[in-house]
Formats: sequence, structure tokens, C-alpha cells
Amino acid sequence: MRFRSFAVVCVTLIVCVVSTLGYAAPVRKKVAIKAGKVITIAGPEIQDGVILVEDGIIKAVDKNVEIPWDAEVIEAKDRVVMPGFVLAHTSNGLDAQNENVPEVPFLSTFDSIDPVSPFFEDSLRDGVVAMLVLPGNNTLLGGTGTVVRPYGRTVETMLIKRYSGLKISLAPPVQQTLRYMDGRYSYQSTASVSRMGQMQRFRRYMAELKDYLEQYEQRKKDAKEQEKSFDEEIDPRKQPMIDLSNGKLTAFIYCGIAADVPKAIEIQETHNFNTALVLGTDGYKAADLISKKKMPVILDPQLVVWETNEETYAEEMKVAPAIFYKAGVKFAFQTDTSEYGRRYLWYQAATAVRYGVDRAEALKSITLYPAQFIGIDNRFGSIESGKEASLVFLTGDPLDAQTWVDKVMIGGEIVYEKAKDVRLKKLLEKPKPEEGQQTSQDKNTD
Amino acid sequence: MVSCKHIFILLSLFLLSTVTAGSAAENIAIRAGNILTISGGVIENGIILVEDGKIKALGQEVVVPDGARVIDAKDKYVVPGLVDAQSRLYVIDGELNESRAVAPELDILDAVDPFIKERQEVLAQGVTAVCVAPGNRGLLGGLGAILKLSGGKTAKDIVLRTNVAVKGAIGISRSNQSSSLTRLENYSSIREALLETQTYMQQKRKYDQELAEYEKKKAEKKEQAKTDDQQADKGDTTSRAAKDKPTRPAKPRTNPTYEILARVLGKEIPLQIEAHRVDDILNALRLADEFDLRLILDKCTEGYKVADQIARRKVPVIAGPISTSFLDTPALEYRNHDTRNAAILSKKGVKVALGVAGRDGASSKFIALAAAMAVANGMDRHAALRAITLTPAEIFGVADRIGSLEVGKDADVVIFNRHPLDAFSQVEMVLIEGKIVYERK
Amino acid sequence: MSGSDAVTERKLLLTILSLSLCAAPVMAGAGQQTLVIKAGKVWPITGSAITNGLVVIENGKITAVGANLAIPEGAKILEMPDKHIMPGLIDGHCHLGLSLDVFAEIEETVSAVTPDMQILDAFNPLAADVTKALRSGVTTVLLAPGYKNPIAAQMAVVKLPGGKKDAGVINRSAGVKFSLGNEALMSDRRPTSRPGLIAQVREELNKAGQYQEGKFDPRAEILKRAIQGQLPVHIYCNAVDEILAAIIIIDEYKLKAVIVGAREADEIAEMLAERNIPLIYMPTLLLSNDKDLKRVGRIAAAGVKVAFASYAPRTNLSDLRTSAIIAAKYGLAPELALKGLTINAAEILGIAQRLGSIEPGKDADLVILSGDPLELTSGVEMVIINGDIVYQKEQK
Amino acid sequence: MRGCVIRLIFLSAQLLAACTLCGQEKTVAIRAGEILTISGAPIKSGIILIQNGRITDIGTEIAVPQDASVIDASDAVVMPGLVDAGALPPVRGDLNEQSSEMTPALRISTALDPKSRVLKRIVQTGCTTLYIAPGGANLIAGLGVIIKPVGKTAAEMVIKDDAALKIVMGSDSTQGNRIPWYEPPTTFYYRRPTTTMAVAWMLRKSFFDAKQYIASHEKEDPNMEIIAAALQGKIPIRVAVRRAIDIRTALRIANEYGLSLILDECTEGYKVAEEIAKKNAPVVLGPFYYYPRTSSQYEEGREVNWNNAGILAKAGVRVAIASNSQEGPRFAATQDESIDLLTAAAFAVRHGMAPAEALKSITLTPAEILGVADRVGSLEKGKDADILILSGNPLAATTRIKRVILKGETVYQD
Repeated sequence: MRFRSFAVVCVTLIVCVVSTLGYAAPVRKKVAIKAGKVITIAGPEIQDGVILVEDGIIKAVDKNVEIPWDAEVIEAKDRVVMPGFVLAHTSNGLDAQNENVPEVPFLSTFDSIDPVSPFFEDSLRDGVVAMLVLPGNNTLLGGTGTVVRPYGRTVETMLIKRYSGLKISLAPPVQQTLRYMDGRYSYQSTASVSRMGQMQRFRRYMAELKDYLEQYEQRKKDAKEQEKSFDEEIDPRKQPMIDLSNGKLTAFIYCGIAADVPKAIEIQETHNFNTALVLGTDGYKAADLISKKKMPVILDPQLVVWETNEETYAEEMKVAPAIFYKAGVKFAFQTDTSEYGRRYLWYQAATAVRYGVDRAEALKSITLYPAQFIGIDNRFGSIESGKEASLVFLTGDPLDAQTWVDKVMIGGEIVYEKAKDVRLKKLLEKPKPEEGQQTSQDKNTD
Repeated sequence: MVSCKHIFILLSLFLLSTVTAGSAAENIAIRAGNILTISGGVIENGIILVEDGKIKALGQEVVVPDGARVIDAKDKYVVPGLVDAQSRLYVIDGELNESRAVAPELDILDAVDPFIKERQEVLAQGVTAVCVAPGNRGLLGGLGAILKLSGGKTAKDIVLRTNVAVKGAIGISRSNQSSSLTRLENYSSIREALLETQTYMQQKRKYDQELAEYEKKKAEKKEQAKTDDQQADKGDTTSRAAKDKPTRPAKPRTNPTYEILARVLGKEIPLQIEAHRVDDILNALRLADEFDLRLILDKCTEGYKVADQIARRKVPVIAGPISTSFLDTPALEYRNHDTRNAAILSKKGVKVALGVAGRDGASSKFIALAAAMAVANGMDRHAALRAITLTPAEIFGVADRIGSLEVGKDADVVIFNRHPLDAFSQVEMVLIEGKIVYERK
Repeated sequence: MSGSDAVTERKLLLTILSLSLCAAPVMAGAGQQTLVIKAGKVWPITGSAITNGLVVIENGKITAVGANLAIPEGAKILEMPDKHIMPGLIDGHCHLGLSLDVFAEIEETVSAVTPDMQILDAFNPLAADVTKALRSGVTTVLLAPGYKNPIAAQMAVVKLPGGKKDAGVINRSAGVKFSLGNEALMSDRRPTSRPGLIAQVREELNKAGQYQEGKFDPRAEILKRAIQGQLPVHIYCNAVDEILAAIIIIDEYKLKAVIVGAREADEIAEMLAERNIPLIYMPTLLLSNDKDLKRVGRIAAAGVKVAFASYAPRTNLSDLRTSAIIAAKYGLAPELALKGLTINAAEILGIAQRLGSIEPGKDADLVILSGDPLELTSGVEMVIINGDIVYQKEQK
Repeated sequence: MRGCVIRLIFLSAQLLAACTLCGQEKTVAIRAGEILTISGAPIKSGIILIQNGRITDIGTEIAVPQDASVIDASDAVVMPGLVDAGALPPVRGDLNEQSSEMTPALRISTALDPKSRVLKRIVQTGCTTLYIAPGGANLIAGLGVIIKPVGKTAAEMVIKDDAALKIVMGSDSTQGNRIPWYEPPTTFYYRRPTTTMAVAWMLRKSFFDAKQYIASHEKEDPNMEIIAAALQGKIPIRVAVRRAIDIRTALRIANEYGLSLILDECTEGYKVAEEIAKKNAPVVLGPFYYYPRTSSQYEEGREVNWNNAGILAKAGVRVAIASNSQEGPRFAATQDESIDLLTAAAFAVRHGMAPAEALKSITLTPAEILGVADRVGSLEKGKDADILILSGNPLAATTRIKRVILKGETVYQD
């Protein structure tokens, strides 16, 4: 009994610490959200549910939770509240996505994330509350990633989890990656390296790493024998790959084309990394292969690929999420900032549903699954007591094109409100003619 | 609900796989009009018994066990699966070469795309295995492999043997600009690489010795230490000071390039050199003499001019393309190409395998045609057929598995309705490892 | 090219020349006296095959073909009991002898419209590939310019130079070559786009239509003959849209046209059939997918007259037959494959009255093969042009 | 399932040919859950009768003939086939004749590829009428054509040739007009315009010349013929413009020569909506992007407004939404980036356009702008039976196209 209370205290303490780490939240703050509809992901959807938040942590979610007297109540009767979206893989928000040396596992995106990058602002606007920022697809061992909130003035305040995920790219670095179009590969500008080279370099690196560790152990032993003190440290540049080998990190292996998937699996088997696959447009070809290995998959932003049927000359739609869903593979989406619909996670999920993916699964694939893939599902991805209160308030059904993100709550704090979104206003409303005149007058006066 | 769906799917997948496995295990007996065993002449009205993927028995009086599926090929020709020794099937375009000139450690298997569409078409022409090798843009381009055309989603599933040869090239013109200097450069830099390998090996040996020495010393020291301690107990401390610690020798960095080339020098892996012109061919032969390695001559366009020398060295040749028509644009080094090349070489007693060396993966389907064209240009009929079955298998060291119809070999069997070299012969059925992978409608 | 190459080059050339010369005494005689060939099988193409047939040749012409004919006295008799004999093959489209080496210089891209050029002016009968060509079994070829000009040069039909050097030219201006393929688009010369290409061809043809005699415009003059149907037009096009464009232009200007290349013609074969536009099909050796290889069979089945081309040196002249055989293997009727190599080609090139079959009165251009003409395994044993033995496989 | 699609397409092509020859043909009846006629009010649980590729009757109380083959879409939404007023050209190679800046007589229709993949895809995205224009690299690029995406030959597909003359203002037509250092000045890229000023000037000049040409007819000039025809209003003029100032310039020149314009792309149209409305120049919007691309041709029109369509429509401009995406060396958009119109409309609504307006802007309005509203764009008696059967609300992201009917023939079925 006493012990439990002690434990609770500990937990709350830890939580406080954690939450204060992330952003400045006043301690012991209670918030109650009265939502028209709560999509918990964890359980069934709740009509007119109440979410009780304490210190940024969800305490309870149910139809009738009695609300403490000192709780601030947020009325959201006409809103749909669901866990904030999670983006499992992106290389945006960095000044440059790739180092031009093939093997740089020791780099970290933490040092390169630019908090003022419009990408983060957009992500927040689009309801994303957590994302894994990894190096780009053009480096063999690109470096380690960082899980951040798209909110905060410094990378420290944005930070959720430093040093998580290591990017491996089996595709050779090229200007235009080998893409699958018209049922065949179009390969505009080949780089000077080939897939053979990539794999060979990878093997070489692992062999040398093994060599290094053996010798290191050897030296340690010698020192012990010779009663010397041994203060040599492991080479920090090698640390990430070592952590990968002993399971501290997850390998995000980019497979530019389907043919890279078997190789990724080979790597996984030989070194047993815990692996997530970042697929190219034609990754669906390897669906059953992946389903056998039960690997998590992060799909290419372009979900629908056209393929020409050799016999009938018919143009056939291949829809990756539908195929992976049938194969029983868990998948998450990427977004493509330049693209029309593809820039929204909800739109990707809607596309999946359009082509036959179960709605619940689709919603999971933009919340819970990505959270699992990047190892933050203990705090993100669903509305359950004990998880962080990072929620989105939607004006309607999440998969409806007419739905907007009305509010975004991160850790119990409302950090975005559409009503106060100046940029969005400018993008949607007609400019006042006076503005133009004003500026011209100013010019004249100068 | 979702999870149970998953389970169901997995279950069905599992069942599917078991089913296919079952079909592989099934015993098959082929009653054949004529069996061209390649290795042992023609058997008329014979029976081939296939059991779990291997040829169990073949001959005229073979008892067919009950339960075996009997395939009737009374008026048909049964031959071992054809092999294209110069194929690009499965290999992704633009992935044939690495920019580095000397990179023998590259493995073509890493450039293989198991999801290609062409496989079925090539299979339908009786081809059951292909040899793929890196391109000729690098001096030492990498390791080749033998792939089977059995379906499979990973390179591992389709590969028959890896590291069959290190692909090299001498005197390949860049953008049809050829100069004798570049040829010289090619030849000498390959030679350099081999010489460096030798020194590398020496270093490694040296290290091993030193290491052994060090271990010995260390052991001695231990002994001494013990005695010292005893002396110390006696209270004399002189010898303890005179203790010089042996130092562990530094381990030389392992270099994959040289590791592979070492295996080449050790005759474990043959060196397959693409050479077209006489001087290049002679250079290649000189390399073989100097380093005493297992040489395979690739393309060998002007081989007919120096057939005797090649024959004397007993160097196998993968002649091809039989006609420059198979190439996209015949490069400079094909200028003196002669369709009679293969014929002349084999007449002179050179071990000749034929390849299509076509413009893309699907071209491998023309291997039988290529052999027929070789016959038209004077090659012996049987030699030509051997050159697309057993000979390549021998050259690449897989003759124990494929290349001929013998007891114990893989049941890679093709049933033609006419002699395979007849232009209009049709493939009726193809078996790979006892599994029926193609059947004509 | 480096020195040693030049040497070998010359060597080879000499050997082949000498080879043909060593045959010279034979033919010196052959010119006057009658020659009788007894072959295991005679393929007249126009008729059915004759086993153990005879072909009688008198001063360069075939005078009689049949199973049992009276052999004129004093006739020289060639006994070939196990050989097959067929008319010399005709290559519908090639670039032979247009340069000293295998890489032909066949493009005149400075101007896009050059109908007044004549390809024959660039033909070098002593080029290595020509001298080699004899052993391919091809006796007559259509020499064509390249593919980069919407309206290229006038093509020529020549017999391969054998015994007598000037045996060659049959028709110096056998037609004008058009190219509506994307090959004709260049980034630095008009046209750069397909609509531009078609517009330009129309423009030129219109100009020719309005051309009056007298004022000097060689291009318009040639094209006018084409419009009036005196000069056939060979239009190079492969994809469906290219062929459709060609058909539109053919209809519009009532051209006497031949489609060259025609890879995807099967998809609109009936349109070609109803206009009876013949086509010279691209070398099937340049194709590799079954989808493409099966096309030519369908085209012929739709009733389109098909001949074959080697595009030499793009593919070997000796692979003209290979291409036909592959076509047959993938669904073309065998007899049509044979016709495509001989009589159909002759008809399309307008030389059928002299060539393309073994009939009395036709030129004695014959090929003697070691086996069935549609077997890849059968090689060329002997080639006869105008009754002269111009190539004979050297016996070892 | 998909295999049959193309067979259907072939079949339909033949049938099209057939039904043109022989008159009578079996009636097809569609029972629809809801019919969005666009021209009129939506009809709940209605019936559409089709004969010889035309709509013979539409409504609720309609007797379905015995022999009619019935398509049951009682659980679905039926709407007219989409009209893309600026579709991806099914033409191979460069879409611009670079050899000259002025190629008014360039007819894209002569290079149509009926077997093009593009068409097969566009059909599956629900478009049944397309406007195809030459590329946007020449000042006067040439003549566009209106087609239906199914047919064996170009002739079968074309509805209206010489549908419009394409003019490109702004910086696109200046692209590449200079001497590259490695080329001699003989190359034809050594020419005007290289500035927006010259663009305007050359446009004026060509219209001026056209006037002269009409006045004094000494010799036939195909190019002048076209510009003259455009000047006399026989051929509509479509001007591709992005920046507000270019839009103004275009309208100014239109004034000077009394032209009536159609404005393409019009990225900054929202800034000058009233002026456009005043000139009552219809607008064909697209391609759509959130922020200006970095590639050169998107540099201009950098001030994007997501609600461009809505603002223009509110100001009383006739707005059509088109993909306007073009392949080719000078365009960033590739086949896969050409978004389908339903999505575009859905996002237009999201950004502030009225739903009814949005649906109109991908069906009837473009049909009117293209001048083929008598045949397509809405579900009315006598119009072509180009019909879309959808699984639900056309503007919902989860709605799927179940069937596409073109001239009464099913050309795509899910």
C-alpha cells in the first residue's frame, strides 16, 4: 500500500521532470476536455467524452468522468478530439539532408534541426505532434535521428527523444532516385556508385567494426594481464553502429526500389538490428516478403503507382497501403510537402481507406503505429490514461477533406488555434486593396 | 478484429507455401523419345526419374515407382536446362558498374532484382540458369554469380552459386575512342593489383608469425614471473626490475579487395577477363602465365586469330555475342568480329561456352538461336549444344549441379518438341529442381 | 583507329577480294555458257518447293526450273544433291558501304529536308562490310540514308558488287526516305517536336504541290514526283502515333508509300491492309520482349505485305535471314517469312520483274544453302549473281 | 478485373465506330441513388436512359424498356464525366516547337498518341473530355484540341480541332532565348523575347501584323492566317499567365485589339479578381501548389493564395479547375504529379469555394469555356452519355470512382 503510493509519487515526479524538460508547463495543472467525439485509437470511439488531463498527462478518458473543481474546462462539443498525428520519417526541417560522405553514422540531426523552418509550423498546423527527423536517403550510413514536437523555439524545447533511429540507405545517391513509373524503372542520372558498391561498403564497415571491437577487447585483456589501468574509450564515431547492433537503436533502412528489400532483410538477419523499412514507390512488390518478417514499413509519399499490364496494355493502379494491409503488414506514411494532397497525413490515410484499407487501421497508421515505430508509443499515439495529452481538435471526421485542425494540444497546452493562425488567414483570405495602396504611398513618401 | 485478420492471412500464406513445397517434393517420371544427356550421348525411349528435385535415375529400363507423376514425351527431345553464360537477366540497368576501376570485391548479387517480369519469357525458351557478371566499365568489376530462373523473391532463393569468377576487362574503348595507351594502362593496373595482393599476403603471413612469437614470449614471461615471485618471496627483488613487456604486433588492416584477389591467386576463384582484340587477349594470357591463375576469356572477339595459343594454354572461352546484331551499337573493339569465331575456337580444341550478350535481360531467350547460328557458321552440332549447357557449367564450377542429365544432378529438365537447335522447336515443359515451372498451353 | 587495326582491316579486305577473284575464271566462262544447278531442293518461292530440282541458267538469266528437265549439251553442271537453292535475299533497308568502317556515317543533319541528295553518291562498293556482305546470302539491297531527317535522301536499289564491279545499280532513285520517328527530332534544329515535324513535312509537300517547272528547286522537283506517285516514299516510323501520322500524310497527298520499321503496326494493321500499304519490318533481332516479337506475325496475318530489313550495319546483313526466322518462330507463317526475304521485298522495291523468285526470265541471283532456308543451322554455301558464282564457302 | 478494363476500352472503341455506322442500338439504363446533374438540381434515386451514346431521358419516373441493359447504381452517386480544360498531353517528346518563338499554326492534334498511357490513366481518374494544348515555352505556342480520351485513331477522339490558340506570357516564353556560351550564335535560340517587356511587345506586333495581313492579302501565310482568325474571334485565345502584372498586361493588350481572352493558370488571379470579372474573361486554374516551387518556371507567381478559385468565383469570374500539368523538358510536373480533378475540387472547397461551384468548375464551366457545353459538362437530355459512377460524395477524400461511362460505353470499371 504504502509502497504503491510511493511509486505513484515517483511516477508523477518523473513525469513532472520529463514534462518540464520538454517545455515550460506550470506544475499541477488540471484540464478537462469536453469533446463531442473522442477517437481514442486505443479503444472504441466515445460520443460526448471527457478527457481529464493533469500536468500534461491524460488521467482519464470516458463518457462520464467527474471533473475536479479546480480543473480548467475546455468546451469542444462540436469537435472531434483524437491523438495528435505522428510522422514516422521525415528529412525536412534540416538545412541539408545528406552529408556527402557515405559512412557518417555518428552525425545527428539534432545538430541540424532548424526550429524556425516553416516545415514545423506547417506540421503543427496539420495536426502533427511528434516526428522522427532522420537524415536523407542519399547517404549509406546517414546518422542518427531525433524525435521532436513541431513546437518550440529551440531544438531542446522541441525535443522528445534524442538519439533515436539510425538511417541506412541501400539506394545509391543519385540526383533523381530510381523511381518506378509506367511499370518500369526510370533512371535519369546515375551516380558514380552502384547498389553493389553500397552493400559492399556496408559489409566492409561492419567487418571493420567487428575487427575494431575484437582488438579493443584484446587490448583490455592484455592490460588486465599486465596489471595496467585501461582507460581507452570506444571510438565515439563507432558508437551508433554498436548501439544498433545491441538493439539500443532502430535501423531505418531506405529501400529505393523493391529489389533493396531482400538486402535489407539480409542485413536484419545477419546483424539482427531491429529494423523499420522506408520504402520507395514500388515497395509493394515485396509485400509478402516483408509480412513474413513482420517488419514495420514506412511508405513512400506517393501511394498510388501506375503500372502497365504487359498482356493487356492496361494501366493498373497499384495502391501500396491496400496491398500491405492485405499482406497484414503494419505501415506508416510519409508526407511530401510539395505535393497537393500528400502533404497531409490524414489525406494519406483517407487515400488508403479509399482503396480498401480498414478505417481503424488507417487511423492507427497515422497515430499509434508510427509512435510504435519510433519508440514513443508509451507517451504518444493514443488517448489512454498515462499518455501525454498531445491531441488534435478537429472540426469534423479526420478523413474528410473538409475537416480542419481547429486546435492542437501538446502536453496539455493548447499550442495552435486555427482562429489565431495569421499565416493561414493570409493564405485563404483576399488581400485588402488598401494594403497595396499603402505600400505604394510609403514608396512615394520615401 | 484486425489481429485475427492478420492471423488468417498468415495462415493462408503458410498454407500456400506448404502447397508449393509439396509440388516440389512430388516424384516425376518423364518417358522421353530421345534424351540428350550431353554428358553421355543420346538415350532413345528412355525414362528420367525425378525425386525431390534431383535426377534419381535415367535410362531405358528404369522402373517407374507407383505414385510418381508420369509425363509423356515419347516423340519429344529432353535436354538439360539451357544456360546463358553472358546474361543480364535479373540485373538492374545502370547497376552493372561501380566507378572505381579495381573493385573485385563487389558482388553482382547485390545488383539483382528478383522482381523482374522477363523471367517467365526467358524460361519459356528453355533457359533454366544464367551467369551474370558485372559490366566492363571497371578493370576488375566484381564477382559474378550463377542464377536459376526458378521464381524467388530474394537473391538467395535464385542463386545457384556465388563468386563464380572475378570479372575483369582489358582494352574496352570508352565512347568508341580507343588508344593503345589505355590498353597498356588497363593491363598494367590489373597486374599491379595482383602484385599488391601478393605483398599484402606476405604482410599477413608476417603478422601471423609475429603474433605466434608474441604469444610464446608472453607465456615465457608468465613462467618467469612465477619464478620471480618465488624468488621475491625469498626476498630478492633484482630480477623483477628486469622485466621487459613483449608488445603485441599491430594487426594489418584487412582489405576486401586483396582478400578476394588472394583467392584468385590461390586458384579458388577464376579470373574472367573480357578481351576483344588480339593484343588484349594475349595480355590476358600473359597475366595467367605470370600469376598462374585460372583464366576465363570473355567475349574473345578476335580469338579466332590466336586460337592455337588459347588452346595451348587450355583457357576456356565464353564466346559471344555470336553476331554483333545482338548488341545495341557494336563498339569499336567488335570491328573484326567474325561469326565463325566460336566454331574456329572449338575446332582448335578450345573449351567454348556460348553467350547471348544481348542488349537486355530478356535477350537471354535467344541462347538456343545463338547456338544454332554457331552451327550455321561451322560449329559442330553437339559442341554447340554442349556450349549452352555443360560447358558453361564446367567453366563456372557448377557441373556437379547442372549442365547435363546425370543421376544425382539437379532435375533442371527441358522438353522440346523438336531438336533444340531447330529454329521452330517449341519448349513443351520446363522443370527446375523437379518443379514444373513452365508448361506450354 | 590504331595501326594494327588498319593492317588487319586491309588483310581481310584483300583476302575477300582475292576470294572473289579466284572465282573469276569460273564466271568468266559462265557468262556465255549455260550453267545447270542440280540441288537437293529448289525453293522457287512463287511455286512450291521442288525436291531434286534443276535450275538452268543462260547468260545470267534463269531459263528453266523443274524436277526433270533435259540438260542442254555443253552445259556446266553443279551437282549439289544435299543442298537447298533459293533466290538471292533482298534487304529492304540498309546502310551498307556508306563508310569505311562498321560505323556508318549516314546522317546529313545540317538540313532537315534533303530529298535532292542521292544515297548512291555516298556508296563505297569496296567498303569492308560490302565485300564481307556476299557471304550473307543477300544479293540485292536498298541503300537508305539515316533516321534523323524528316525528309532524307533518295534511296537506291543495288545488287551487291560481285564478279563485274558495275553489276550493282538497279535503280539509282528508288524512292525518297521520310522519317516520322522521334529520331527525327533534334534539340538544335527544326523540328524539335512531333507536331512541328508533321507540320514541316506538310509544308514541304505543299510547296512541292505548288511547284511549277522551270524555276530551279531540286527539292520541290523530287517531292513533286513523289506526290504524282512516280517516286515511292519510304516512311520510317515505329510507334503507333508515328504510323498514324504517316497514314494521315499518305492519304492526304496520295503518296505511293512504304512503311519502314513499323514496330507497333500490329495495333493498326487493318488500317494498313485496307490501304494496302506494304511495310518493311525492322530487324526482329533488335527486339527482345515476346510482346514485341509477336507483332510482325499479327501484322502479316491482317493481310499486310511484309518484307524484312537488316538496317546493316545496325544488325549484320547475314542476320537478315535470322530476323525472318525469329519472326516465323514467333508466329509469322513460314512461307510469308520466305516471301518477305525475296519476292515480297522485290515487289515492294519494284524489282519483282527481275528478282525475288526462281522463274524463267528472271536474273540468276541465287543462294545455295546447306539446309532448309528457315533453319538457323543452315549456312550459305554459294552465292550466284547474274549467273556468276560470286561467293563460295572455302572448303577445309 | 483490371485486365478487362482495357478490353472494354478496345471494345468501346469498336462499338463507337460501329454505332456511328449502324443507327439503332440497345438502350442502357442507369438506376442511380443520386444524380448530380450539375445543370439542374440533384435527383434522388433517378434513372438515366442512354441510346447511341447519348442521354435520351433522365428523371425519376421513367419507364425502362424491356430490352434495356440496366446498370444498377442505386447505392451510388452519378455525375457527368469530368472535363479537364488543360490536361496532360498524350504526345511524345517535346511539346514545344523550339525552332521558332511564334508557332501559331502548330497543331498538337497532329501528334496525338491514341495508345498513350496518359489517356488510359486520365480515363481512370474520371475525365471524359480533355483540352490538349501545346507546351508553354513559345510566346505563341499553337493550337489546342478538344478530345475524348478513348479512340483508336486521333480522328475518332477529336471533338473540336483548333479549339484555342495558346499564348504564353510571363517569363516562360523567354526561357532559353539567349546564346548559350558553348553554342555559336547561329542557333535559333538566339532571339527575342528575353524579357517580359519584349513578350508584350512581340504580342502587340504579331496582332498588328495580323491586322495588316487581313487588310492586304498579298500572299498566303499559314501562321498569319491563324493569328488573324484569333484576332477576328474565330479562334478563342488562351493566355497562360501567373503574376498579377502579367494578367493586367494581357487584359490591356486584349483591350487594345478588342480580343476576348481565356486566362490559364492565373496563380495570382485573386489579386485582380475584379478586373478579370469586369473583362469577363474566364479562368482555367491549375496547376495547384502550396508554396511556389524553386524550379525556374514557378519562381514567378510566388504569392500563392490557396483560395484563389474561391475568391475569383466570388468576384463573379467563371472558374474552371484543370490539372494544367504538362510533361516535357521545361515542366516540373510529371505524369504522377498530375492530380485528378475531384481531389482538386475537394481542396478548392476546403479552401473556401462553394461546393456547387467547385463541382461546376470541373464539369459544366470548363465545357462552356471550351465551347462544348452543348455536348458535355452536365447530365441533360441530348448530351453525350459521359457519366461517372462514384461510391459517394464526389468531394470526399474517401470516395472512389466505380465506373466511367463514355458515350454510353463503360471504359473503366473498378
